[in-house]
Parts: sequence; structure tokens; C-alpha cells
Amino acid sequence: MEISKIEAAIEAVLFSIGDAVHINKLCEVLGQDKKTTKRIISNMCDRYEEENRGIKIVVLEECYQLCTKPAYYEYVKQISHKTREFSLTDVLVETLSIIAYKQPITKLHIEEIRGVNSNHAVNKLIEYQLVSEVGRLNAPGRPVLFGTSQDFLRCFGLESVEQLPFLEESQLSMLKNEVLEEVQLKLAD
Amino acid sequence: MEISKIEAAIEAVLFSIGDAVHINKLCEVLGQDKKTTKRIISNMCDRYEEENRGIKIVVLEECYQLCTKPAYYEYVKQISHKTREFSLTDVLVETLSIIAYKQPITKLHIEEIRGVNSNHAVNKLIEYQLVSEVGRLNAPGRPVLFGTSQDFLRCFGLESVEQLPFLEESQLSMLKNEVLEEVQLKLAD
Amino acid sequence: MSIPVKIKVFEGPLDLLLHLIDKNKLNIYDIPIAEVTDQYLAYIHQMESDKMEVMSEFIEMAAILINIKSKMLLPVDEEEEEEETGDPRQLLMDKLIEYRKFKLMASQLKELQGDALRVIYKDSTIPEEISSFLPVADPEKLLNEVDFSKLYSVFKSVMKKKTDKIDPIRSKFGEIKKEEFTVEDKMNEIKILCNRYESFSFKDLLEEQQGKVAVIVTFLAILELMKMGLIQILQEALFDDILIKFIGRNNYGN
Repeated sequence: MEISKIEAAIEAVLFSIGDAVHINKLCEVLGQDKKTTKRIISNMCDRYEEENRGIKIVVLEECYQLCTKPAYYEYVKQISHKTREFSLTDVLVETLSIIAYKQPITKLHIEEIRGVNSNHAVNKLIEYQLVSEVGRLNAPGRPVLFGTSQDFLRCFGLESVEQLPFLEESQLSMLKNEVLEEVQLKLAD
Repeated sequence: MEISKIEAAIEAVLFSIGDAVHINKLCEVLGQDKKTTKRIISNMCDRYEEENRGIKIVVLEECYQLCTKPAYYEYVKQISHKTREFSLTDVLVETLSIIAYKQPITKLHIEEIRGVNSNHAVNKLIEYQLVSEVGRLNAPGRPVLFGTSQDFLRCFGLESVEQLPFLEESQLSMLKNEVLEEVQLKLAD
Repeated sequence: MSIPVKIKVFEGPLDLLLHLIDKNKLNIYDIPIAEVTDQYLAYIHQMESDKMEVMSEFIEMAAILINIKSKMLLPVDEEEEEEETGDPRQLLMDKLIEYRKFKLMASQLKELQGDALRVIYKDSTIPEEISSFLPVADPEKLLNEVDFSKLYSVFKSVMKKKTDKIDPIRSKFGEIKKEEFTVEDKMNEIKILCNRYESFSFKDLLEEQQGKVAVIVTFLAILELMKMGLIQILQEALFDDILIKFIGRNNYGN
């Protein structure tokens, strides 16, 4: 099959499915190997970047999905009912970041880190479909383990959890020093 | 606004709606007059015709809608449908053989021969287009008579049911004798 | 001194502590415990009673602080210090650092959100021709697995099985009619048993019966005799055997 036809087929599939489609599924349908398919999609991504295109391909883990470009949000907002303008409170972002970095994690562990009951925050995140149950810990009571969802990646423009911003070693030691310094200062008084 | 940006905005809007959008609505969102908008969309339509595009704009009266190009339906079909496994299990082969050699035959008769309920097997064979209803028995309840399908015959290169290599009467009595002999042998033990 | 804090501002005691350290130049080792406690108590008064659960977390933290403070006031016993598994101050420090780490990460995460939320995905719009499509089996492909010889041999074996089921000897005996029982017959049988035994097992009686009909008729006979007040049904414990006991022995017999 010609490259242009493969591209068209990928666009057609992603368009009509709407949801994220796994690379393996695309390979299977197109009869292409993974490497080729990835290369073709990467080329397509470049083309979607052109000025006169209003949509683009997002990569989520090994899945691909079509979406509108953020630049045209204002137009889309006027007409679409699907704009989700839920804003996450600091509490929710804080809880979400703990889940994102520590997943899979139990509610108890979240509460240990935050030092406060986190029922409400976790439930809200589940409601927003940013977090979901991913299993159970093999411990007494078999507590539920939470992890982030594909929607979480979408909402934060991440390809995978590995792309989460990590604190630099320097930032970490600065943090430690800050706390320690304060202690030292006081002790010196 | 530059033409390329308007094009992109139209694509983004049509994409996010998925459904048909009226020209007036588009004009309103884009802040363009009808004539300009129509001209731009017409240009876009030409571009969607290009080989490497899998989607196109369809015009319905004064409405516009993005949709998949029919040429790529096959891929969408393959990806959106769960692959179904078709296979002839032993039960199906057994039921098929009874229908093939005893046709036309009622379900009741099949069940008598097999000694078990054969609803599922018969339905599966019908679904697989190997068996079909061929008439009704002139008996109370007018039960359906089943026979092998045209497809079945075609697959075996037969022109009619009569050509099926039926069991000769002599073969049948031989079969009976075989059974009787075995029983005698067992009783003699 | 009163620190103008609203309960809503702080998610929890750790958050409050961080606030105290950051904004008020307080040191976690030198928090004016008395004042903090006063503040906590002030919160409790402001809080609705159903928020007590949340409040208790603040109080717990106050208790930890008081504990640290009191330990710091006491003379340090070197040996005892070594024995202790962990310095409570260190634990609190670690907790605070970890918590602050996530606060920082959260702020970074929040920055990512900006553009990502301005993106719209599309619902699936699978063309009607496709959504209504059901894959069909290919008869040719299916029949590749079987040929006539297989079909024939299967058929032969099925028919043979069927013939096997018919016992060639007994099938010639003709039909044997099942004996029919009446409730009266069974009642008499039971009465005879009652003459012989003071009581006997319900289970044994039913097990003796040949066939479903006999069991049902026997059961009906027992019910009838009970109604007549001639027998009594006894069961010592749940799931124990049921005993049938004759209570009208003198009037019946023969």
C-alpha cells in the first residue's frame, strides 16, 4: 500500500473511532510493522502542525488520538458542548500529584503524605476520571490501589507517566537545605 | 484573520462537533460573512480530496460535516469490530453431518439422534450459513425442516442435495449388523 | 497574637505547619506551642461540629508538637536517646520535606494543564454502514476443516451410538407396565410396619420405595396417617433422621 493511502487510512480510523487507538491495532489493520507505522504517524504529526490544520494527533502511551489544536479553543468553545472547564483546586492537584508520582498507591498512604483525610479529594479525582482504581494491595483488608488514567495524561498533555516533571536533584537538596537552615538559624539564636 | 487560520478553525470546529454544522453558525463563530466562509470551505474540500487524507467535508444543504472517506471504511470496520472466531466444533460437525445425511430433518429428530438439545448447534450452523430452513413438516406444530445450504453444496462442488454421497441401504444394514455383532460378543463374555 | 488564617486555606495540619514556617518565620523546633494550641482551639470554635474529624487531625498535630516541645525541655539521657528508634523531630521533618516536595510537584503539574484542557476530543462517529455491520462467517473457510469422509465418519459414529443405546435384547421384551400404587396400599404398608416397630426411620422408608411415584405416594400416605392422628413425626435435631412413631397401636393391627 502506498504511504499516502496508509496515512489516509490512519486519519480515517482515528477520526471515526474518536477514542485513542493502540499502535498494535493500527499495525494489524494496516498490515504494517510497528516501526513503519510509527514513522508514518510521526510524519503525519508534522503535517498536522501546518497552519491551516485545526486538528492534531496526540500520543498517549502507545495510543494515538485526534484532537483539536488548543489555539482554536476559543472557536470550538462557542459551539461545542464538550469543553470541560473543570478547574482543579490546589488540594486536588496536590492529591493528584501524589497519586501520579507514587502510583499505585493506597488512600492510607496518600493520607500519610498529606497528613489529612483525603477521601473527598480522591473521590473528586475519580469523578473527574483522572484517577481510577488499578488493583488491590496484597495486604490485610486488601486496600484499593489508585493510579492515574489516560484522561489524566490527556488533561496534562503527557504522553506517559514517565513524562511527569521530576524535581531536579538540585531542587530536592535546596528543599532540604531550606528546612534545615531554618532549624540551624533558630538553634543558633 | 488569515485564511489559513480560518481554515484551521473550521476544521477544529467541525471536528469537535462531529455532526453537521450550519453555515450561519460557522460564520458567527468565525466572524466572517457567508460568501467568504463558503469560498474557504470550498477550497478546503478540494484539499481534503488529496490522496493522503482519510476524511472529507460533506455538504448537506447549507450544513457542513466532517466524515470518513468511504474508501477507508474497510479499515474502520476492522478496527471497530471485535474479531469473531468462527470454527466448527465437534458438536457442530456432528450436527452438520446428521443434517447433511438425514435432510430434510426437524430439530426434534436431530435431538433424538444426538440425544441432547441441539438448539445452539443448529442456530450456529444457520448463522454460519451451512444450514438453512428448507420447509415445514406436515405434522402437528408444523415443525421446521432443516437442510444443508446452497453454500454448503457449493463448497463441496455439489449441484444439489441429491448428489450428496448418501448412505446406501446396504451400508446401513451393514452398520446395524456390526452393532449387533458387537453386542453378541459382549454378551458372550 | 492571632494569625489570620481561615480554615479553608489549610488542607491539613502539615499544610498549616508549612504555612507557619514559611510566612511567619517560625521554626518547626520552636513553634510557640501555647499560641498554636490557642489557634487550634479557635478553629474548633469556628468549625461546624461535623468537621470534627478534620479538626482532630489538627489536634493530633498539636499533640505531636507538644510532645516534641516537652521532650526538648527534658534533660537528654544519652543512653536513652540511642535506644530510641527515631527522633520524633526527624520524623516530622521528613514528613514536612516529603509534603513540600509534592506541593512543588503539584505546582509544576498545574503548569502543564494550561493548553491540555483547551483541546477537544471527538466522540466516535462510526458510519452507519459499519456500526450495523456484523462479521459473517465464511462457509468455505469453515468447511475447509471438514471433508466428506470426515462428515461421513462422524455421521456413522453418531448413528452407531444411537443404535447402541437401544438394548437389542431387552427391547424385544415389550413394554413392562409400572406397578401402580395407591395411597391406601401405602398406608396399610406403614401400619404393618407400625405393628412391628415402635418407631422407624422416615429416610429408610423412602429409600425402600421403587421409583418416584412410589416415593410420592408413600409421602402422601404418611401425611394422611398424621392427619388421622395415628402416627407422629419426630426429629431430635436439625438434619437428624426423621422418625415415624406409631401412637395408635392398640386400635390398629392385624
